[in-house]
Amino acid sequence: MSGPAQIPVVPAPRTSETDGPRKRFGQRDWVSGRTLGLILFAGVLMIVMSLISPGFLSAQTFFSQSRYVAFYVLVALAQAVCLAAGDLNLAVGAVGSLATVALGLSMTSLGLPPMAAAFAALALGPLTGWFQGWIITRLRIDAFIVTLSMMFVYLGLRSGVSGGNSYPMPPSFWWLGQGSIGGWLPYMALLVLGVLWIVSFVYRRTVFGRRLLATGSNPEAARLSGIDTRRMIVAAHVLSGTFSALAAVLWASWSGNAAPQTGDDWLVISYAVSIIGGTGLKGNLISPLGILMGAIIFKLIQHCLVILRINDNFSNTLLGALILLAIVVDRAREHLATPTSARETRPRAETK
Amino acid sequence: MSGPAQIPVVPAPRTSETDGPRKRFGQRDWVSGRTLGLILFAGVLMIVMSLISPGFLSAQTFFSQSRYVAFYVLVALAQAVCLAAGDLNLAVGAVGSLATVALGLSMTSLGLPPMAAAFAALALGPLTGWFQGWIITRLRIDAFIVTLSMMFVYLGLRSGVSGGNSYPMPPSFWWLGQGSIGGWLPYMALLVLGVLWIVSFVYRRTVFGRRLLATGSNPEAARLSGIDTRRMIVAAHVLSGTFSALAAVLWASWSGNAAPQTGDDWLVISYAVSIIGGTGLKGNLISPLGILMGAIIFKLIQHCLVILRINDNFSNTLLGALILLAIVVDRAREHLATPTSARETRPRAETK
Amino acid sequence: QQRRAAALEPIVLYLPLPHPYCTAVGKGGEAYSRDHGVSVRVVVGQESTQANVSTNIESLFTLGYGAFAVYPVDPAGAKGLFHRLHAAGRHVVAYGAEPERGTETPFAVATDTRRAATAAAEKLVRLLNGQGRILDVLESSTDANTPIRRSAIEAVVARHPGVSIAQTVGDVTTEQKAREKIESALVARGDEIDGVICTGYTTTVAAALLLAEHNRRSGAKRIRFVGLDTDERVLAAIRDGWVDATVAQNPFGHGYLSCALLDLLRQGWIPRSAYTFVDSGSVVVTRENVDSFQGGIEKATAEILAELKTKYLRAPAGG
Amino acid sequence: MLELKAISKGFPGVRALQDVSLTFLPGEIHGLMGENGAGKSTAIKIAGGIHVPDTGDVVLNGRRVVFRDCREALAHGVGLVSQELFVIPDASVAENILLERWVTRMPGVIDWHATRAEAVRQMRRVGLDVDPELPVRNLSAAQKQLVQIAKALTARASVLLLDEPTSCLTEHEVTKLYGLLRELRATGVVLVFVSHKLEEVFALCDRVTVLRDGRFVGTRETSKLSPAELVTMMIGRECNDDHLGRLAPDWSQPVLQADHLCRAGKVNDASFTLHRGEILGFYGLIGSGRTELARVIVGEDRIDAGRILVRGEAAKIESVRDSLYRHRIGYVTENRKEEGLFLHDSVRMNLSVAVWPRLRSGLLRAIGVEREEQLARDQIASLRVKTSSAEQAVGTLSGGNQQKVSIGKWLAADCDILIVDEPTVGVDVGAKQQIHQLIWDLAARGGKSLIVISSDLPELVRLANRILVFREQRIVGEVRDIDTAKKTYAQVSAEIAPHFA
Ligand SMILES: Nc1ncnc2c1ncn2[C@@H]1O[C@H](COP(=O)(O)OP(=O)(O)OP(=O)(O)O)[C@@H](O)[C@H]1O
Ligand SMILES: Nc1ncnc2c1ncn2[C@@H]1O[C@H](COP(=O)(O)OP(=O)(O)OP(=O)(O)O)[C@@H](O)[C@H]1O
Ligand SMILES: [Mg+2]
Ligand SMILES: [Mg+2]
Repeated sequence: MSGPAQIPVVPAPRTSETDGPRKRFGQRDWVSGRTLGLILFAGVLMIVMSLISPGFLSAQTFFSQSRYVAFYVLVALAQAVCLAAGDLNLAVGAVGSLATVALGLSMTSLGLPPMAAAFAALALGPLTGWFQGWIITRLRIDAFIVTLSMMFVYLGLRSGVSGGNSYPMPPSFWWLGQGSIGGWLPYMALLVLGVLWIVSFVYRRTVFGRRLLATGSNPEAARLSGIDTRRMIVAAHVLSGTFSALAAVLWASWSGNAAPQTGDDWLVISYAVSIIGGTGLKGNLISPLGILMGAIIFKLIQHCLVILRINDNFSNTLLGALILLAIVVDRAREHLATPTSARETRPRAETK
Repeated sequence: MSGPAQIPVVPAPRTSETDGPRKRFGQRDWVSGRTLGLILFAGVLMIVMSLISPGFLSAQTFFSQSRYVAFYVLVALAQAVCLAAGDLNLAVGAVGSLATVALGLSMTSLGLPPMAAAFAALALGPLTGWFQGWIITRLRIDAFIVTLSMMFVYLGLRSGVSGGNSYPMPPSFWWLGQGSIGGWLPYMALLVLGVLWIVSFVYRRTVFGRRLLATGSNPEAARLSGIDTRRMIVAAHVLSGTFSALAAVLWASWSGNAAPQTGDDWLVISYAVSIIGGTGLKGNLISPLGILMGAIIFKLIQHCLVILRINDNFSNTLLGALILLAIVVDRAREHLATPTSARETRPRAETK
Repeated sequence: QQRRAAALEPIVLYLPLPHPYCTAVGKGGEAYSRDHGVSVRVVVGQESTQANVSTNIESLFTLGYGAFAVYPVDPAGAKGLFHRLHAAGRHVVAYGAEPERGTETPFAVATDTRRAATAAAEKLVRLLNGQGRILDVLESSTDANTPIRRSAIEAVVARHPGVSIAQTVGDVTTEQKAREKIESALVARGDEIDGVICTGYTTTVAAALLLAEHNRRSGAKRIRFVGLDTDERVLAAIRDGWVDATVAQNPFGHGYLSCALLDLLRQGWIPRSAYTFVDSGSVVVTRENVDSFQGGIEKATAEILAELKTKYLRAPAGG
Repeated sequence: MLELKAISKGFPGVRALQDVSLTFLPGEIHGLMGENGAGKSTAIKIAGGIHVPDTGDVVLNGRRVVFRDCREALAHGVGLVSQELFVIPDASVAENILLERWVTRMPGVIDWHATRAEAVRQMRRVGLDVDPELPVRNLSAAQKQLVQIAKALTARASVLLLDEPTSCLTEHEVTKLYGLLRELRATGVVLVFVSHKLEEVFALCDRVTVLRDGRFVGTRETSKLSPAELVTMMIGRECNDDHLGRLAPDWSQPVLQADHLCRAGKVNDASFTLHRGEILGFYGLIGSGRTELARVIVGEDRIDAGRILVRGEAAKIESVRDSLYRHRIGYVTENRKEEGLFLHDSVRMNLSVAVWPRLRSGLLRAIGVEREEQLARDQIASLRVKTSSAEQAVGTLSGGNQQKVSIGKWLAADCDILIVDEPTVGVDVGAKQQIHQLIWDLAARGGKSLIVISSDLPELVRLANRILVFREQRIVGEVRDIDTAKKTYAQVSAEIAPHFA
């Protein structure tokens, strides 16, 4: 059999199937078909809103909303890195609140200078992550149980230590969360864009990132390919913790004080955003651009709820419905882009 | 080559593996080794507490605490049935609060007689479950996303409909949650024991139950064997919804009013209890007795946190630590009960 | 531009979440807009976290609204938000809770947390005739008001040698959790506990129902109770005499007064001082006044309203 | 009678079947052959209702039927033993066999004792002798396969489709299976039998149909057909079963020595030496502990006693990571789906995973994309992997091509010592030759040392210098200086036989 005969000519539909693997270990196509769907959805939302409220397309709006997007991205990343390694982290919010308390404490009680305190708080993230990872991998206890219990542990600590009081941040520390370039481009947004770029580079181009994904894809095979899967799990949790802590620090600087209740609603955000963003729950799949779009959509939806004058009590209903819609639209697009024959194969993949 | 030589001698480790199937698909031993560990743990806790507080071993205590246990069992079941089918349900609490509002509404606004209203509320559970299941299986969207969005949808509805106000239950309806036999054995406890028995029968002896478990264990194989896995997923969610609604009704009758915020903390409870109770997160495993023990342990832990006057702000820390401890103890017991050789094979199995 | 101006109400009254207290506040706002023909947009948030408050206010802010009445879910956390609104020349008034010192708002219309807690504690001590042990039920462990309430109660107890705190339970945010903790405490050492004090809404409801159930039981020792807020179920229990008392706040006033203040501010009236705390008043409700206390509160509201222009604000330079 | 009429089926990037018409008669065993990716499984899956054809009809006993899923197929009496092992890992052997055929006392309520008894009966038929209460998870591949067959038999189907049922069975089970199928043939069941082993097809089948690249090549009476002809039909050219030649191991250079290795319940006092440029065969029956020994060597399982020497000095191997990066020992697992491949990921990723560190360049130490794709292209070409592109998800490759990829991963990693477990399970004749050639070249030209684990004795005889014979977790014998020129297959098997007496 001659070489060329082996490889059949490949018609268009292939792309739809192959961007499965591309998304995971791809490097070229920044924008996979999946993300395109999200970009479209976001675009539509924006247009609709700029029509509803004239003030929407303003530097003003961008400044205020982009910070939330940046913030959501970080929270989502804290979850996504774990999901991508085939694991999960229910303590994202709890770690955040712990870091917040640590920040406040080290600034007010210990009297550290803002930046020093910030780094102290940041250090707490990886630490908690490492601890969780250690329990999960060494004691071989399911990540779900471990992170759930640790969530309680952290929450208890933050309440116990802070006694419910929140710590005011000195104005000298506000610039980080409230400052901006030209009054419309927040430092926060820049910072997070940088983080996103690094993340995408790590997962696409570095051995470390690839190994994280391989571990998420099939731990068995990964281990038998010479990857230290345990270390990868720990690494994922360390990263997760870092992102949580970073989000906490930014939020404190932004809101002007370190409130122990910070992080109480992060868990849901982290899942909602990273899933809208197309991060696979089964692991081995992470799309930084997707997460960015997910955060934008999530924020737009909320903004939308305020603009539309429906009975506010029902707003959650709309939020849920719109999230679902985002996914359905997305799936529908994928579905239509895929020839019938490939559809049957999808459930096979799902059940793996 | 001669016959007998062909078949490998089943190596020793197997035996330790065999209590696996008994637990999952077995019919005989109602108390699996796993559950024994939990019973021991619970026993120790009880003894400790009866030593700390003399009043502990009283009909009084039993009456008040057993109702919570019964209640936890229902909430946990709502999660466990989904987990056992390889799925999950993040809306357990939301469904509960929706049912509560429905109950209150149909009693006060529609002026239905208590029992009629109760059944109306109960009917809502399977309905929501069926709807979720339908979306998951027909639109092929991940259960996580669907139930997450639906959670928001329900929460919005309950707030929208109730406006946050709760509905008082007429005393004629209190007996269900507050009544008891001989002042110490609550009807609720009896009811739930009945439910547990039925559940265990269904999963051990009926075709339906086995299909649910098979679906959870390996959907692909189940489908190839001619099981309608989609219907099984839907069924699991219907059951789940039913349990949520039942829990909601009981709670309303017990607390004497239907408060919309009922269910806000069910999700965590449902997971904590069913996992302590040894329900596998990967599906295919449900142990009613385990869930009962899980509920008892969960309640005992909380009760003893109040009894030992530790600073309440730290109570969560202890709760988390104790949950983790319960699991560790359990694993340790399993671990010791298993000869080294079998251990390696466990991770092999886990990663399936 | 016209469309936009037309679309926006001059005043936004922001309620953190659907909740009886918030509903009452909202009624106050609507009442004000009815009485004075100033349209008020009442916005309800999704959950009572500072993050959620900030998100929604930010959105409203970008839409160009000019005057906000905000419940500072986290008294310290409101700082950044208020600063932002203030810096952009929008008017903002806090209601429901007193924001931390240095928060940029001219007014806070709220119950004086410390005073209310003290009143409640004093009432309970009187109910116990200065003799007995108290179960102190606190609410959210992340609410800056909780420590204030705690210390107020402890201060009162310290003043009465006959009274002591048997136990403090807290860190509860849902009715169920509250019920569980209180029930555990009563079951474990019911005989030791003579009185229960609750300084939160959900805890009060839970405790009232639980104690009604307990005190109704024949032969059971009556446990005294003082709570906070006037949920229907609590009032019913008081009316039937199963529980003793609760401290009524003035949610209606919170809504009505903060809207009134905002209205004056946007008409150009100038605050007399950089920051003023407007005590919306609180009344101890017992079986005697359970059906009449509302009048008292409305009177208080009316009084405050009457002296807004004289006591709190100065007329605009021009007018 | 089952007919597939003008069936076409396409997958993204592949025309798996093109206008294929097949007729399977009752009372005959019909062989279905073809190279990897020829479309055998696809054809079977369409008949079994797992896939829906793009065009064409399935005709059962003269009536056109449309199976929307395999439940409908089962309902029509079409049973299927799939190439992949589909079992309920947590269910007991008994329940797996009688899934959906539980013996019920009253409707919907299972009578476990009756069920168990029935299961045991079926197990005897196929010669599966394990505790029926055992969770299937703990069975070896072969045992799982027997469970699947037993299960298919309980269906009492009028059409039975077997997709490579023998791929991981040894002679004993295979002969037992022959008996069963012949019984069924007598009862007029339509039997379709997919296999890559010529001898099986000639021993069992009445007629054989050959597919190539998704097209129908022909149907012949096996009695009127020679193996050579059949192979020619399959690969379009005759395949000369040439001798690979003579290996010249350097007996003075031991590269890997096992010194009384023990692993409770898996490996029992195993000692052997592997030399530079040698191919050492591990032969044994299923469950004889060969894989376990391999896993111990590469550090996947802990050592209870004994030691391992690599190139003379004692080596402490605690994980595959150590063995790969420190001692340059590679291990191709026997269980490609669960332990070998990242099924959802691209062929490229699967081929490069073990060599990522070597692909790094630049000051950011980033993985060179071009180099990675080059590597993928080279491996795909040299292994002749049939894939639409380097980006196709491995899970969608045909069984044999998946096997090639899982070997390719380790070829790319070029280790000095390579342990290959069941390298040619489910691999077609042509590909088998290629793989043999690859393995042989590694030893002969590359001077690498290999251990080949196989249940296929001819394969070992063809490749190995020496064969170690395993039985019940022990090394029970050794066959020396095998040289296909001198020692024939017959002689070797004669030498081995006594060890199993
Ligand atoms: N689910 C799928 N998605 C995409 N392509 C597929 C899928 N299943 C099979 N194919 C492709 O269809 C072709 C035929 O596959 P098939 O499994 O029928 O081959 P086969 O004859 O069974 O080979 P083998 O002997 O290796 O099992 C192959 O090129 C394969 O890559
Ligand atoms: N995951 C597992 N859990 C428990 N026992 C197992 C597992 N895998 C294999 N075994 C058992 O361990 C013993 C050795 O299996 P192993 O696969 O090493 O034998 P083998 O000689 O490699 O046979 P094969 O031809 O199947 O490779 C067998 O009895 C097998 O059933
Ligand atoms: Mg095949
Ligand atoms: Mg093997």
